[in-house]
Amino acid sequence: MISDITPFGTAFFSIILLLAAIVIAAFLNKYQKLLISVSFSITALSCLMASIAGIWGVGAGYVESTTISMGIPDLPFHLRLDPLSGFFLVVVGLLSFFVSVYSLGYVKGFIGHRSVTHLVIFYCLFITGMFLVILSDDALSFLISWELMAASSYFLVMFEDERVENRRAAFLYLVVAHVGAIAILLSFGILAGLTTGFKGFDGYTFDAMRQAEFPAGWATAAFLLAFFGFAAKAGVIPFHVWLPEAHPVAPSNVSALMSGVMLKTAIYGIVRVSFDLIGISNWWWGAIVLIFGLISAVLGVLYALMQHDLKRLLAYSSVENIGIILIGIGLAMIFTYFEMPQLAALSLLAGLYHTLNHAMFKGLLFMGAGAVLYATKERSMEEMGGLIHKMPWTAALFLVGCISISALPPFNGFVSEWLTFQAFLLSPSLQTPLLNLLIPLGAALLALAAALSAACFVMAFGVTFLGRWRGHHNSPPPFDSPLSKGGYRGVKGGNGGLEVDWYMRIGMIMAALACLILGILPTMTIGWMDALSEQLVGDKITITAGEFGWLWLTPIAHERASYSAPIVLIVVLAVVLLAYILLHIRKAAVHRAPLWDCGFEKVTNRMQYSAASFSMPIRRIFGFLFSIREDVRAVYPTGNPLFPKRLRYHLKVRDRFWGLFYKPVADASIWISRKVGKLQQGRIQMYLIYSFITIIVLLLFLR
Amino acid sequence: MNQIYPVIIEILQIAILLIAAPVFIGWIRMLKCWSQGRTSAGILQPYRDIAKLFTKDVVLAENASWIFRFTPYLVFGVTVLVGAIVPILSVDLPLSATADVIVLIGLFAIARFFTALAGMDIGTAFGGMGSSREMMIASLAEPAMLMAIFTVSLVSRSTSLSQIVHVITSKGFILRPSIAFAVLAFILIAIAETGRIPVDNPATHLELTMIHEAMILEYSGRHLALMEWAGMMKVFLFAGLGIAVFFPWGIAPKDNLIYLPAAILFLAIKLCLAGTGLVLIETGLAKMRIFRIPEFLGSAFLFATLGMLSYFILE
Amino acid sequence: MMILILLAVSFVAAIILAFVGDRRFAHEINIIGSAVTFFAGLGLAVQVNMQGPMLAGGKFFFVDYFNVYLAVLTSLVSFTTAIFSRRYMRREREHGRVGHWGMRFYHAMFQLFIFAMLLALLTNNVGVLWIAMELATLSTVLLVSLYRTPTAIEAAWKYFILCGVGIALALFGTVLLYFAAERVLGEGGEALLWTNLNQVSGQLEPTVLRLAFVFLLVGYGTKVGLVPLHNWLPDAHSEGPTPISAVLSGLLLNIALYALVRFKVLVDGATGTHQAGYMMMGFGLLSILVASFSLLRQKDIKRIFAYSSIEHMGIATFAFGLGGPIATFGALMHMLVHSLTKSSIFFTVGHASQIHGTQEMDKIRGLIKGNPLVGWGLILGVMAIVGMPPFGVFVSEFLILTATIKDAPIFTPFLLIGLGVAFAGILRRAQQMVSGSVPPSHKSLKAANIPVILHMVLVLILGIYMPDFLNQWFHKAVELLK
Amino acid sequence: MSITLAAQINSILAALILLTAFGLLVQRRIYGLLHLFAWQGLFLSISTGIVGYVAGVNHLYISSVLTLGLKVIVLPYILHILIIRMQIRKEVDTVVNIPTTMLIGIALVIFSYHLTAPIIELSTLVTKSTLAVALATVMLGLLMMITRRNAVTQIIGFLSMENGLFFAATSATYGMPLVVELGVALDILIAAFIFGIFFFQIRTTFDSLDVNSMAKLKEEE
Repeated sequence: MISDITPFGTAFFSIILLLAAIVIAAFLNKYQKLLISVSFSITALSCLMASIAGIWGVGAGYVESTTISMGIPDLPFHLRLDPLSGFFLVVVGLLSFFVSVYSLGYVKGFIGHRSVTHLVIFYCLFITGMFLVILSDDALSFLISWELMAASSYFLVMFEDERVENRRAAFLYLVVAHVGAIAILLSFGILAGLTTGFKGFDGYTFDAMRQAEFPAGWATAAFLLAFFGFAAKAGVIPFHVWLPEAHPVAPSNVSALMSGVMLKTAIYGIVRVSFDLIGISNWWWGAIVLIFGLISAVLGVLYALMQHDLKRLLAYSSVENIGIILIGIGLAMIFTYFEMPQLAALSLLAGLYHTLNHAMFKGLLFMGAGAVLYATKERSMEEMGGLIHKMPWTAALFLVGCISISALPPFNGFVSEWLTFQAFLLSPSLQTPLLNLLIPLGAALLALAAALSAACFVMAFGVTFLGRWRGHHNSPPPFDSPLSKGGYRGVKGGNGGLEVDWYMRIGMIMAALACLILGILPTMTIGWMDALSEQLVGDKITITAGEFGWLWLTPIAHERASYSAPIVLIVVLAVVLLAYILLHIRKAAVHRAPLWDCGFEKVTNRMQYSAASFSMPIRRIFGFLFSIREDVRAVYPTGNPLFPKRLRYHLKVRDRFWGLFYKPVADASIWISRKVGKLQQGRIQMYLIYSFITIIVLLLFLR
Repeated sequence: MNQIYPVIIEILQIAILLIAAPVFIGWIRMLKCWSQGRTSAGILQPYRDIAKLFTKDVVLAENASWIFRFTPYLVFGVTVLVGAIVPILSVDLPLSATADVIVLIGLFAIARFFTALAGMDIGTAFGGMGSSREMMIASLAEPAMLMAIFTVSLVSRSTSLSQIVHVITSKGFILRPSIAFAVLAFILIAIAETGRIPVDNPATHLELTMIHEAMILEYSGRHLALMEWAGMMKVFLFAGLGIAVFFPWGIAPKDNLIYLPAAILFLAIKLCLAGTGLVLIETGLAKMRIFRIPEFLGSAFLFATLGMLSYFILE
Repeated sequence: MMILILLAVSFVAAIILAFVGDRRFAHEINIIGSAVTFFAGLGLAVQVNMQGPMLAGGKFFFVDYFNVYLAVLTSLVSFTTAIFSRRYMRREREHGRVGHWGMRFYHAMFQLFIFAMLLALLTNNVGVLWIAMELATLSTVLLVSLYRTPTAIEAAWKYFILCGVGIALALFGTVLLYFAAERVLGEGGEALLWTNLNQVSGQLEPTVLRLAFVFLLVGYGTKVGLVPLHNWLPDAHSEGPTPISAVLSGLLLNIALYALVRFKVLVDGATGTHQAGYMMMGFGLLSILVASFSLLRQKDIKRIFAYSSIEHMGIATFAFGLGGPIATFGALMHMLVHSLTKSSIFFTVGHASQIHGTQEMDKIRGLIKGNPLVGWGLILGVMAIVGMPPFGVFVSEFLILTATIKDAPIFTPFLLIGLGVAFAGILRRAQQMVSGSVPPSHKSLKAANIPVILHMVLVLILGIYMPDFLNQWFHKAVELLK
Repeated sequence: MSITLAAQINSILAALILLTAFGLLVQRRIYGLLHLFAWQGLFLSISTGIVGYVAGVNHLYISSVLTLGLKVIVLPYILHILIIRMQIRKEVDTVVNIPTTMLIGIALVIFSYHLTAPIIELSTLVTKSTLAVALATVMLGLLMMITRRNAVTQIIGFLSMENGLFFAATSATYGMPLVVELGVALDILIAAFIFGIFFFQIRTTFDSLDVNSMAKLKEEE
């Protein structure tokens, strides 16, 4: 009985379960509390199953495919679970699992304000869409699930629809997503057409595309269309504008999913299409991916640094991390083209590993931001501070996220970036001098991005959780604030006073643990992942990676480079412990005293460094990249022109790309439509003249 | 014998690190005093400072959180770990496989990360200022550092330190333009990372010029002691790193104790020279404005890149 | 037999309603009539499914795989529209926008219109097709001006004149066709039968047919709403009562396109060139672009969707012109899903404008909160019409687009621009209307929910699970239209 | 009566029809338009009858009678009544720039001859040469609808187009099948009633039959 349970079956069943959750949700509309607990538990369960299926499938390096008779009879939905899709199933499933647990607590906050039924329904649909995207094995079902994902997340962003920024963001998001989807559709169209020349429908299946050989020109067109289509979804600069709008305004559990995993489906698409369906037939494909990756990485983190809205900051940092992932994949493409399978495997795994990592820590960070929002109703960091006293758990977990995302050992972010660096360092073995000279500069840019993101998250954590409350009203918001009506122990302010409930904490704790484990056991993870590189680039790095055993990660060769996260962790902890004990043998008293601050007096909370001031030096240095408007207005008391009562500092940092790309398009289309409107100018004679001229012209055209 | 030998080396090296770091700083300060015609407090003054701090009570700011208290220990621990990895005396350290150069940068980064957080924890304007500037400098230094490493790894086909040392020593002394450039870059970066003049002035508490000091302004007692000590070790380690990567001759090869005394001697000499060089720079230059630092590190990046290019073009 | 029922019922219903159309139970009669028609249509479908294409009434009627599904579609949509119009027109009447005569006239003409369309579909005679089309126009002209407002009359007048002229030109084309046909098939009725024409299409005189096709294209194209012959369409849709708008863009346009495609096949058969196809592609592309750009700046809720109808007819025309199995398949499916979706959109739109007492989109807000069915119906319908899965429109557009990029890559950019602009334009407006909080002007009403739900469910099913018999029909229709 | 004679008569009638078409194009007075239209119908029905006689196609008699009934008696009568009912000014507002219109008209005639020439080659009928005239009449009717600003005159233009069509049918193919002829006639009758109703509606709402008063529905700038 057990024997005939396959990974595929498990994954499929998890999807069924999700659909069931939707139906149940529809019926439980009346009892909101029950609705939340039931449907989110089901969702969590199914996501867990999906990720198990994925782990199992990848581990077994196993492929199963089937067709279910939906869609057009001649083109039923093909589903397929291979290592690649299995891996992404893990990425999506795992985080969705954490987030669903988290939602059990988070969504309760909406009760009493609005019905959460359609939030729940679209949440489930959203996850279903992502699973289907990963599993689907023909163009039609892929696009259907792709757009299903987009549409449901659109409604999720729209959830609090009375706020205008939600509507604007949702609209922008859907338009960009749809345009991207059309590009993908076209690329599939090319592939299908070249496969069968549209004699029938079977050209649309991925299998047919895998077998087919494509002429270089068409292949390039298909690749570019697909890449830009997916890039629009992944938020690669300059297609990123929707991302910092949509992610912040969505409910935090949703933004966690959107940032954490929805972007990854785009990565999946790029890998699937370029490596699996088309096959790399030009080295500069890789170069394009690499360049876009680098641009996104650096600009993304720079923009992130300029934000003061916590969730916006996280959104921009997603742009950065997508960039880092693309760097790995781009390198992999280049290596593949030059037939260096081992290096290709290394860089591909680096990219995919970062995909997994980013899902974990970005999910964690968004959940943390959600918790803060939940407790304080405040999105602007400038108003926060000192929350580490009020919500110790959240603070600690958020810190874990920050460390991981800033690529600091021994957490997971570091491993993947280290592997990427190794890939860069190995590029000199390429035989093209030009690339040899240029790729290292890419490495430098990556280093820059990494360091900047460390700065960025020092700012994020420091300003949000450390120091003292910066808000204009002198303490964190009173506790009976609307969102947290379920109510916890009615402590006002005090220690742990604002801490969120256990569901949310557990969700975050699990994510944090995932970050740690992925960080200290990279060798095992890579051993597990090698089925991927086997499938895509036909080589694996496990043998060399595990050469020294599980303790040391040694890509390529141990004299090349090695890294042992466990030892780092253990030694540091040991030393810390030792020092601590030694210093506490002799009891030295610890006095609490007011700030010394170089002997300055009357230090108020508003004097602390804020996000704006923290990022000032970097803003100065990289200012040319932004459109910055800052003005200082001094407010003078009447009759005293010399000593200003207070200074108003106003700073506005804007994304250049909006003005560069998007506004022109909008203006142009309005202009055209105004011109076209002249056609319809009311007088019937005119219309008759149109018909008259039309027929004359056609008759002439005939001759 | 061969089993315990590396362990001995390891312990010896950590011991040397802990002991010699203050002496090295003392030496630098002494030279400085002489060069400025002051009478110095003696080479052992750093010991006295640390000892004194250890005996003092701790005064914590009101809303300092656990991060503020945890940071000194972490920084200390990380620095010691780095010390256990950089081959100062001999190449066969059991821990050397734990991390290559990039990981070392990562380790320094995590120390910096927490220091910066500690600076923001107590919620003063200075703390934030220090953290902000520190992170800015770090993020500019990192790319240059990576390019330097890249150049070296081009020569040695590796980023693991003992391997680099091994390769370079075994190849014997060759004049390489790429390495020369890399050295230049490394020196500039080291100055920036360790917060010496002209980037930062460790000796000042002038509000608006301090960077590193601003972050640890509120520390006292054993916390401050640990921070100071770690700082000294950092300087020492950067010197050691530079030596190991660029002038490794004299570092003991695998499996024989005979070389050890010689290695220690060589190390002492090299460190003295390094200290002298540093003092010359510090007395020669004045501290630069904060927004000149990008140019400073930019030139470091330029040197490193030139090194890389010259490897491909000239070698 | 079925065919006779199909036609007779609506005709009889028209006559009855002409007398009792203003009674309370008139709505029910209307519904029952169209219900019977619908079931007759189903019966016909079953029959065709079993026995394949057939002639009836002495070669006067014929059913093949191309027109059978259109016939079923027509009867279905008219049925649902009748259900919708029950609640809708009741309310209109309560608000005194329509009087006794109005109601009688409305009901009679509604049924007559259905009769005309079914006749146009099922007849085997080109001339009768023409007559039926004219009849369809005439029966709806006065419905457009039902409210007697100046704008309504203006719209009706334009509709009347433009379509009249168009149809006249179509007649000239028909004459030419007959002229060519009789030289092959001899004098008399035989020469105007589709079934005969299709057999001998190879021998028809190409020069004449080319000339004929120009007139037919301009003539029937006017009713399809191809740019630049489209100008009557937005006016008629926006000024007439909503049920009429629903059937106009849901059905009438389809029928006209149906005629056009039949002629295209004939002409291609005769000339052996792809000229007719190119003409249709040109018109289709022009319609897509102009329509999508015009709907950007619309303020009237019904006008914007009228323009979207033009756009979608353009897509279908383009696809038919493109030809090839996939594109044609897509086009056939597009006709089906578009009329289902669009009519359901018009249902919701009608209620929306009743709720807020205006057709200005800026004044319509918070539909989802105010009246969930209307709100969700509208936004989901819009999602469907702009081509979001899992609805059927996506599938058809998917097929058409993929076929285009391979067979006519030059046109793809224009197609995309059109689709993209239309997407943004419609969605922006729809979103404003459904979201937000309910304005004070909001009046609650009982919406006719069956038609909306039914249509959306059908579109959804077509999107994710197309029944096999339909698939077979389409494939055979594709064979016919080769 | 011999074929040739019939052909000659027919072509004379064709010429007359063309003439009336031009007349309609330039005539200002509404009654004049009405009479011209009636004449056109008369010529049409006569020619239909003759063709029917010559070709021995009996149902052409029916259609000729129909034409006579509709185009010569009923429609003009209805229009007449309407004009009196809503006391439209005798002098209809001027056609836009008569000379140009006429030039265009002539161009149209040439064009339609040019178009129909190759078709006429194919035809074997005696009446083939008149196809060009038929097409020209249709075009001229359309042109008239474009150039006139009064609802009634537009309708007359429309109907003269229909005349052209009938003429085409008879001349090119000895008439369409009977069922079609009847259906077309029926449609025209319905159309007549409809525009009758329209006139009243327009009249009552815009209190003039000037179609230019109906230009509200347009894209605002």
